[in-house]
Amino acid sequence: MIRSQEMLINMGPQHPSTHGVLRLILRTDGEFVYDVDPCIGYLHRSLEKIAENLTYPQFIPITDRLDYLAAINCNFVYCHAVERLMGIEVPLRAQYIRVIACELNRIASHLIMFGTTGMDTGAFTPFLYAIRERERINDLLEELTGARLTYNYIRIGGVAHDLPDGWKEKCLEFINYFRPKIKEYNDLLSYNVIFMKRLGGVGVLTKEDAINYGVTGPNLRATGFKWDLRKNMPYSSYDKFDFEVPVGTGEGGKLGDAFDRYMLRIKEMMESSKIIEQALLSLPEGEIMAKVPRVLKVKEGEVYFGAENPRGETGFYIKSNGGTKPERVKIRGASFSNIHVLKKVLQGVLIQDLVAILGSFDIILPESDR
Amino acid sequence: MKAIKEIGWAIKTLVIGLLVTVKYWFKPGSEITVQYPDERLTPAPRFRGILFNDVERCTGCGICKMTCPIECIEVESYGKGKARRPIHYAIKIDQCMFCGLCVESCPEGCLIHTDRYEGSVYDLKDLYYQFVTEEQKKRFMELADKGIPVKEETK
Amino acid sequence: MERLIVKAFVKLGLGSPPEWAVLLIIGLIAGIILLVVILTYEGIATYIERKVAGDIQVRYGPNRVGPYGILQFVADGLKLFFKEDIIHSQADRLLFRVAPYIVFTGSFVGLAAIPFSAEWYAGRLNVGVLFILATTSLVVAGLAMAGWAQANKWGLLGGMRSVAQIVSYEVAVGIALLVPVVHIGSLDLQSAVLYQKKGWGILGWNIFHDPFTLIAFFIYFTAAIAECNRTPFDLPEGESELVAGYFTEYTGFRFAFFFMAEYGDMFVVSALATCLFLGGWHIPFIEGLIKLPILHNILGSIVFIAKVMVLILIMMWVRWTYPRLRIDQLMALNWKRLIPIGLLMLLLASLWDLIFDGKGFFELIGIIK
Amino acid sequence: MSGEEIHRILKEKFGEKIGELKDGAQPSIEIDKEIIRELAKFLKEDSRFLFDHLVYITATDERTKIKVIWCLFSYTCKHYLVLKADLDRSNPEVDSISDIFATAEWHERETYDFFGINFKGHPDLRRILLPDDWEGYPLRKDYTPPEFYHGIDNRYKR
Repeated sequence: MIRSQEMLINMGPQHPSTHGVLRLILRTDGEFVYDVDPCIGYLHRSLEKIAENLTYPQFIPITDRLDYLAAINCNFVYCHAVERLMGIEVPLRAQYIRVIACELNRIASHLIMFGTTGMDTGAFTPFLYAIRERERINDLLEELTGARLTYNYIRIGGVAHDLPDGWKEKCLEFINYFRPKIKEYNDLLSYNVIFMKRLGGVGVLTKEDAINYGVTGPNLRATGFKWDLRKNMPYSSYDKFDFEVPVGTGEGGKLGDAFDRYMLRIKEMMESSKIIEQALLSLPEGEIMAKVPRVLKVKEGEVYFGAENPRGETGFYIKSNGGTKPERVKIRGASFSNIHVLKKVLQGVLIQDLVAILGSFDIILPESDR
Repeated sequence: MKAIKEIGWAIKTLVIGLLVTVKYWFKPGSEITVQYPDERLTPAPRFRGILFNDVERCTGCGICKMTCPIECIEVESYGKGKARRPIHYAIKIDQCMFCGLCVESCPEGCLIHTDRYEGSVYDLKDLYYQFVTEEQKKRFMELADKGIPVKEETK
Repeated sequence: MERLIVKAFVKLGLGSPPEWAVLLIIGLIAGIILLVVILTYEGIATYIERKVAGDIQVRYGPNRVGPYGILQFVADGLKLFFKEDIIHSQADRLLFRVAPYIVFTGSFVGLAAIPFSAEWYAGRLNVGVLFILATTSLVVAGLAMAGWAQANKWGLLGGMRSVAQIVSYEVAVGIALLVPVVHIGSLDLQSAVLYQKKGWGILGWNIFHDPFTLIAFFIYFTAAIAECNRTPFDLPEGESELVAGYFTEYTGFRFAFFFMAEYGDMFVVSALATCLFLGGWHIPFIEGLIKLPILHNILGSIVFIAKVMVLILIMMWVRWTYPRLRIDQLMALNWKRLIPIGLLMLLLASLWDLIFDGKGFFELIGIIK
Repeated sequence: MSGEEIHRILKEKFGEKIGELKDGAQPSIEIDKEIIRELAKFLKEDSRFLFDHLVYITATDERTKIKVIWCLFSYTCKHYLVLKADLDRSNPEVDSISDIFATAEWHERETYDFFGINFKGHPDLRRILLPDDWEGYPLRKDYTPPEFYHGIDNRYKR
C-alpha cells in the first residue's frame, strides 16, 4: 500500500517570497499544504519599550521604521494621535501637505505590492517598471523631506519643511506621467490570462472571517465591504477631497480572492493620484506648524487613533502621565492581523498558491513584529 | 463555443502583454539606471547627508546632544555664559540614523547636513567623527578664559 | 573523409585501420566540432539573454567586462569553474555527481541529427526526429536524479515537478512534430529540409503548406518552451517558491552544466522547429545561383543559425513577459488543450494531403509549381 | 450611541460589576474581570451595539496593579468602547475571548508575551514575538533586561 508521508517544510525566515523575515511552518504532502503555522518575531525591536524611554518628538523617527514602505503614513498616525491627546489644531496648509505626502507614499507602497505580486507569480519585468515609477516618487519626496526611505517629515503640530519652489509643478507633472502607466501595468500583468488564472478564485477570504480576524484596509475592502477610514471616519481634511473607495468585485473568479486584493491596490493608486491632484490644486496659504512648545509636556490622559495606512488600520494607543515621556504606547500594526488570517486562508492550498496568496496580502514584518 | 471564445481571449491578453515589453525592448535610451561610480546623482538641496559641525560658531550648548534619540553626539564645553565654547565635539556616525532632529534643534545653525552619503571607511575608529582639533581646543580655552563671547569673535 | 583517415593510419605504419576505428574517429571529430559550436553558442546566448532582459526591463545588460560586456560569459564561466564544488554530507554522492552530465548529454546528443547545411551535418539518420525526441527525454532522468540526490526538500519538489512536466510535454511535442512529417514522408531532417526547397526558399516552408501545420507549429513552440523549463513553464526552478528547484544545492561548475544544458535544449528544440517548419538551411531567393559548394554550405548554415536565433530570441522575449503557470494548470493545458488540438491538426493535415495529394497551399493557387 | 447610554444599558444588565465611565472620543469603562466573556458576547451580538471589530488588547503596568485594556469598535454604529480591568501583579489572570473574537488569539499571546498575563482558555498561549525561552516580561516597569542570552552579550555599552 503506497503511503504518502507528511513533509514538514520550513518556509523559513530567509526565503525569496516571504516578504521579510516571516517563517511559515508548512505541513505538506508533496505540493499540497495541509496546515500553516506562521511564526513572527524575527524583526522584534521592542519599539514600545523604546517609546517609554524617548520623549514625544524623539520617537517620530522611530515610527519611520514601523512600516518602512510607507514611513510618512506611520509618522502621521503617531503625530496625529499625540495632537488629539493634546488637542492641538493643525493649520490647514500643513494638513494638505500631510495628505499629499501620505498619498504619494501610498502610491509608492502599492507599487511595491504590484511588483512583488508579479514576481511571486514568476514575472520579473513588472517589478522593474514599478521600481522605475517609485524612483520618481522617491526623488519628489527627497526634495520635500530630505530622505528617500525613512522620511521623518511630519512633526507634532505640522510638518518639518514647506514645499520647495517648483515642487508643485513637478508633482503635477509626475501625476500626468503616472496615470497612463497604470493602464500599461494592466495590459502587461493584471489582465494577462496566466496571471488571472494564477490569482483568480484562490485564497478566498469572506467578509465575516475578515472582520473576525481583525483584517483591515485593502484586504478587508477586497471582500466587498466598503470601509475606508479616510472616508468613513475622516481625519486631517480628507473629507475635502472626493475620491471613490474601490471595493472587491470578484472579476477574477470569486469575491474576496487574491485577484481582488491585487486589483484593489491598482485601483487605489488611481484614487490616490486623484487626491494628490486635488490637494495640490487647492493648496491654501498659511504656516505649516502650530504653536507647540519646544519641550513638549503632554497633559494626563490616553487616546487611540487609527488611520488608513496602505496595509490597513495602523493605530497608536498613547497613555501619558503628564511627563515628557509617554507612560505606554501600544502600536496596532495592520500586518499583525493580516498575518494572523493566513492561518485560516492558507489551509489546503498548493505551495505555488500559498506564495501567490501571501503576495496578495501585502504583509510587512516590521509593522507586525514592532 | 465558450472554449473557443476563452482561447481567443487568452491569446489576445498574451499578445497585448508581449506588445508592452517589445515597446521597451526596441525603444532606445529607455534605460534609467545610473552607472554609479561613473555617473552620480546629485542629492536634493534638502538631502540629510553626513553631519558636519562648524565648531567656530558652536557655543557648546548641548541641545543637539539632548534631542538625539540615539545619544550618539558627545559635547564637552568650557567656560560660562556667552563665552562658553566646545572643547570636545564628536559624533558616532555609525550609530547616527540621519533623522535630522539635531540639525533642526541647533540654535546657532552650525550643525548642518552635508550632501555626502558615502561614509564607508576601512577602520571602525574613523567612524568616530571628532570636530575639535587640539589647536582649536587650546585657542577656545584661552578665548573662554578671556570671556570673549562667540558672536563678536566671528563677526 | 574516410580516405584521409585511412591514409593517416597507413602513414603511421599501423596498417589499414578496421572499419569501426574509422567511424569512431569521424564521430570524435564531429563531436568536438559540435561541442565547440555549442559551447560558444551557449556563451553568446547567456550574454544575449542578459542584454535582452536588460533592454526589456529598462536597464543596461552586462557592460563592464570587455567592450559592451561581451566577455561577460567568459567571466561567468571562469568564476563557476573556480568556485568551490560543495557536495553536502546527506547528498547521495554518486547521483549528485552524475546528474549534471546526464542532463548535458541529453541536450547535447540531439545535435547529431540536425543538418546545419547541405553537407555539414554530424550524421544523416533516417530516424532523425525520433532520435532527438529520445535524447531529450534523457534529460528527465538527469533532473529527477538531481532533484533526489541533493536531499533538499525544495530540490526534491523541483525534481518531481520537472519529471511531470517534461514527460507530459514530450507527448505534445511528439504529436505536433508528426504533422510536418506527414507531409515530408520521412523522419530524416535532411530530407525534410530538401522537401521545402520549392518556392524561392520561403513560400515552400511547411508552415505555409496548410493552416493546420501553422497551428501545429504554435503548439510545438509552446510545448518546446515547456520542454526547456523556461517561463511561463519554469516550475521546476521556480525561484519565488522553490528557492531554486532542482539545482538548489549545486555550486561551481556543476551548476554551470545545468545552465549549459538549458541553453543546449533551447538550441536543439528551435533547430528542430526550423528544420521541420521553417525550411532549414535554404537560402531564400539566391539558392540557385550559388555553384561553389563551400560558399553554399557557409551561407546555408548562416541562414540556419539566423532562423534558430530568431526563435531563441522569441523564447527570451516570452521569458521576460509572462508569470508562471501553476502545476495543475500546466498539466491541464497539456492534456486538455495541446494534445487534443494537436491530434485534430494531425487528422486534418493528413486529410488535406489526401484531398490535394500533398500539394501545399501556394502550389494549389499556382504561385509556385 | 454615546458613552452614557452604553454605560446605562450595561449597568442595568451587569449591575455593580460595571465601574465608572470616563467619557470622551473613546468612552472607557472599568469592569470586573470575571464578566469579560459574557460582556464581550453581549456587546458583539446585541443589536444596539454590534461591536464586531476588536481593535486591540493590551495592558499597562500601574506599578501596583496591571490593567488589561480591550478596545472594541463597531463598523455599523461607528463608535468605540474601551473596557479596562484590574489584575493583581503577582498572578495576573483573566478569561480569554479568543473564541468570540478570533483576532484576540494573537493579541492575547502578545499581551502574555510582554506582561505575563495568563489568559485562561487560550488555545496555545506561548510567546509570539520573543524567543520561547526568554525569561521575564519586558513591558513591566520593574523589568531589567538579562545580561546574557545564550552567551550573547546583551549589556548596554555606553
